[in-house]
Amino acid sequence: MDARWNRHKRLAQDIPNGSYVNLGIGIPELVASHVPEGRTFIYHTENGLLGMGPSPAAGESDPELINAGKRRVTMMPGAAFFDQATSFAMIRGGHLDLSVLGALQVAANGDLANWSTGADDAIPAVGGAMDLVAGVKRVFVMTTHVTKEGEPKLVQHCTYPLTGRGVVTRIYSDLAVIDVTERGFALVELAPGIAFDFVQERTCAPIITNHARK
Amino acid sequence: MDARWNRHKRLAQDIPNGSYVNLGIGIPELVASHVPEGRTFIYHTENGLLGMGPSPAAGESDPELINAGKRRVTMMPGAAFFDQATSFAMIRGGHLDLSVLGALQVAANGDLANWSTGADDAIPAVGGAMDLVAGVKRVFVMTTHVTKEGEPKLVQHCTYPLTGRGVVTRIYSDLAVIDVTERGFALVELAPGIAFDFVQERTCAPIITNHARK
Amino acid sequence: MIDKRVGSTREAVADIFDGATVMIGGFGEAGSPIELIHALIDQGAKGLTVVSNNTGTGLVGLAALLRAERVSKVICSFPKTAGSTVFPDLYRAGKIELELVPQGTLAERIRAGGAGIVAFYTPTAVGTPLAEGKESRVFGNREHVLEYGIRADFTLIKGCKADTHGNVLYHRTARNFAPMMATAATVTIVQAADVVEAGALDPEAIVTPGIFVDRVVHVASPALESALNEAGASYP
Amino acid sequence: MIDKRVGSTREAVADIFDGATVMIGGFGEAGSPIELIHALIDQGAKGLTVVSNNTGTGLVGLAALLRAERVSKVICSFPKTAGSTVFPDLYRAGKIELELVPQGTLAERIRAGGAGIVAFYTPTAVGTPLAEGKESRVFGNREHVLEYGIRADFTLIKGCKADTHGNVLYHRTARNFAPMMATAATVTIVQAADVVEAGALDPEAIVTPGIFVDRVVHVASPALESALNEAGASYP
Repeated sequence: MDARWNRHKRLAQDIPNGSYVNLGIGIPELVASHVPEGRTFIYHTENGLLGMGPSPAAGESDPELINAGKRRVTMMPGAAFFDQATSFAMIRGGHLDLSVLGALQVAANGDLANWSTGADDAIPAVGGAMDLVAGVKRVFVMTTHVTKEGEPKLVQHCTYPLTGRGVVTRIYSDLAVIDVTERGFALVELAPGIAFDFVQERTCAPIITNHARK
Repeated sequence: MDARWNRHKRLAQDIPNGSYVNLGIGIPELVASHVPEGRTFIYHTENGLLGMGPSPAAGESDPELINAGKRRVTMMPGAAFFDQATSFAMIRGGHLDLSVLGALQVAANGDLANWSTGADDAIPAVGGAMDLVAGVKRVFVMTTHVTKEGEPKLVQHCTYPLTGRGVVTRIYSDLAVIDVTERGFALVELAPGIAFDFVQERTCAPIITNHARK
Repeated sequence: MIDKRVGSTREAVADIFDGATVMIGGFGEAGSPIELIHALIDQGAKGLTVVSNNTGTGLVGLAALLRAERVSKVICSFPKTAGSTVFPDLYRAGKIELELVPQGTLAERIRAGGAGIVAFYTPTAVGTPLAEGKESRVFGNREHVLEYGIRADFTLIKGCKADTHGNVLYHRTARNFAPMMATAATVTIVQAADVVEAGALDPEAIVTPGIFVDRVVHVASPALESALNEAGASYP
Repeated sequence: MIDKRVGSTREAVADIFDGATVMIGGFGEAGSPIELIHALIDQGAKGLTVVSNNTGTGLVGLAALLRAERVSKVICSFPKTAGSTVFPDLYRAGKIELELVPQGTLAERIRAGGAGIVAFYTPTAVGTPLAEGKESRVFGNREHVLEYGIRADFTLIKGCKADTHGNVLYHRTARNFAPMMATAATVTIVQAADVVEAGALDPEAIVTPGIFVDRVVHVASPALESALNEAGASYP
């Protein structure tokens, strides 16, 4: 696999200049480090800030300037603070252009499971994930193609509890970029050095390769 | 009739210190000139200001600092501006202590008609009246007891289109103060020099006189 | 680099199409975006549905748009302000449709439209003619009426200050419907007397965050309805 | 003369009763009114239903209230922040009830409760376990779920600045749920690091107007969960 290709960089290329973007906690946050030259994205964090900036310099952090992952952040020129009702009005009302989320499972029909394994002893916790998938114009999933145990995450039907039905637009895995279409998963691009069959073998649903994209 | 008694002054006496009050356009606004010594009322105007003050001094008016009647006003220390959704959240959510409104008709069951005569050529216009009666904790009506033509305004059933059902708490007319109770109209107080029969004759529903009030 | 400024009110309203739904801020003259409305008159779009609390006074601004017969329907709470003759004449002549909505329900329907809330139950207007024909339901012994969110194709509003990202501040009671309307249209257009660079406004004090705004146009000395009417103005 | 100040956190929470529903502001530690929560622990009310986005970390603040077994139910979107052990332990032991609500639905339900909107339809959570058992309805080919407004007996929130009329400003992302919670309780109690006379705050910049606030208590140097936890603190 070509070390120069990474899915964060690849995803960032698909975000138009001036987009309002919500990056999920964890891996999706790394997209912010790969903004293409000449583009500006405005980051929304659902706990009440538009115009979120990177982590603060040492000694300059504010415990009440945090992101949805409760990590300390900064703000950019043009930032605005607002309450939770307004923040989720942005989300639910379709004002955000893009949400990038992690996944436990994505189904061929766009169903997403990313909040609970449904295990008996799990503490259920959902945060803003269900609001994001219900409201944001496009939902990108950023995930490893399989779990640590080698189980495929791209499946025919999700077995974990859903976050939303038919909500995922596109998946950026370590192996490929895959669209969710009316005909199911459709290959957009393979990571350099990755063969299609290698991806298909690690995916529990057919991936079509002849999908015409706009 | 005793010139020293007036219904605005009488009504103002029934408002506890610190109350949040919305005064309807026109006659009800005069209540603000009769605040009893030692009390402070905070006036809400539904177009987006809490802490409304009196009319501005000459030359100091701001065409964008107006009340619901679109007249120029001032603001008091501690005032706050807000949008219409917030303003009506205050109203509908039961945060205002008192609304004082004018009336075309008030029925013995508390129904209020004050926005339309229902005439064929009338331009229907309702503003915030229906929201106020639906949401504010107490609704006082300030009105002449009869119309200019001598028609009673306190009636058994409203014939004009309703503003709200069973919403009026108390009526302050030029002749009497009358409560709306489960048993219908109930006399609280006669204006000085006014006989009960004089009031009853000008009222199209019985007024009880033995209602125990808290 | 994000810059939502456009060069003129003309450019700002150029794509408003025949039959569009247009929300227009303002309560009386406070917050009425007169220059944007006049640009819309010049632009010529017709068959519009206008969502606005009032219907304008005299022969300028919103009243002038109605008088030019560009508006087929208004959704409004109070269409008969003192000094309003254009709307009453059109209404009595059967030339314009009116959907009368209580002011708080109007505000909440616009907010809902912008917030992705498709419908809500409110106690306002129950038992009145404005609830007739509407679905109602009893919650906790009290009747409520089902009201629907409203969305528009365009919103025209007036701020006192805006930045290049579209963050907006308003002047006193000119705020009124603008913050909700900004959220509820496909394209939100703001005229502002002062337009500054991103970063010049206090992030804690911003009323309308830029995500809700598409175009900002600088109108340095906005006219007021009352001043125009006193001068006997009419538009065009 | 209006003055909503009370002399101490103890006095501020004195009338919170057993079985009360209490909304508590904060997203993580940002906006958590730790001193009011600690005063509530001292006060002793039990059988509380707490509405809050999280469940606290370490052994202070909200986590300490839970650990003292004063809370029988939490209504919450995310009860398992890193560093949160008290809630998970109580939950697994069956000692506390959880009503899990998506964060945006939680915010909107609180707002609705405060705004007199009894219920609303939202697309959030449709098709998920959190919509199970809820009424749903299709509007425009899309399924929506009916959600109800929430009200509380008391709200505890943290402002950075408040005035004697109860107007409140917040610090950055400490704002989060506080403005809605302030509207949705019978009694709203604010702790603020700075308390000023009415008139000292800019009327254009006020976030929570005083009508929503009943008591203001001055807490000059509010503690932060992270600092207390780093110091190994526990309460009481």
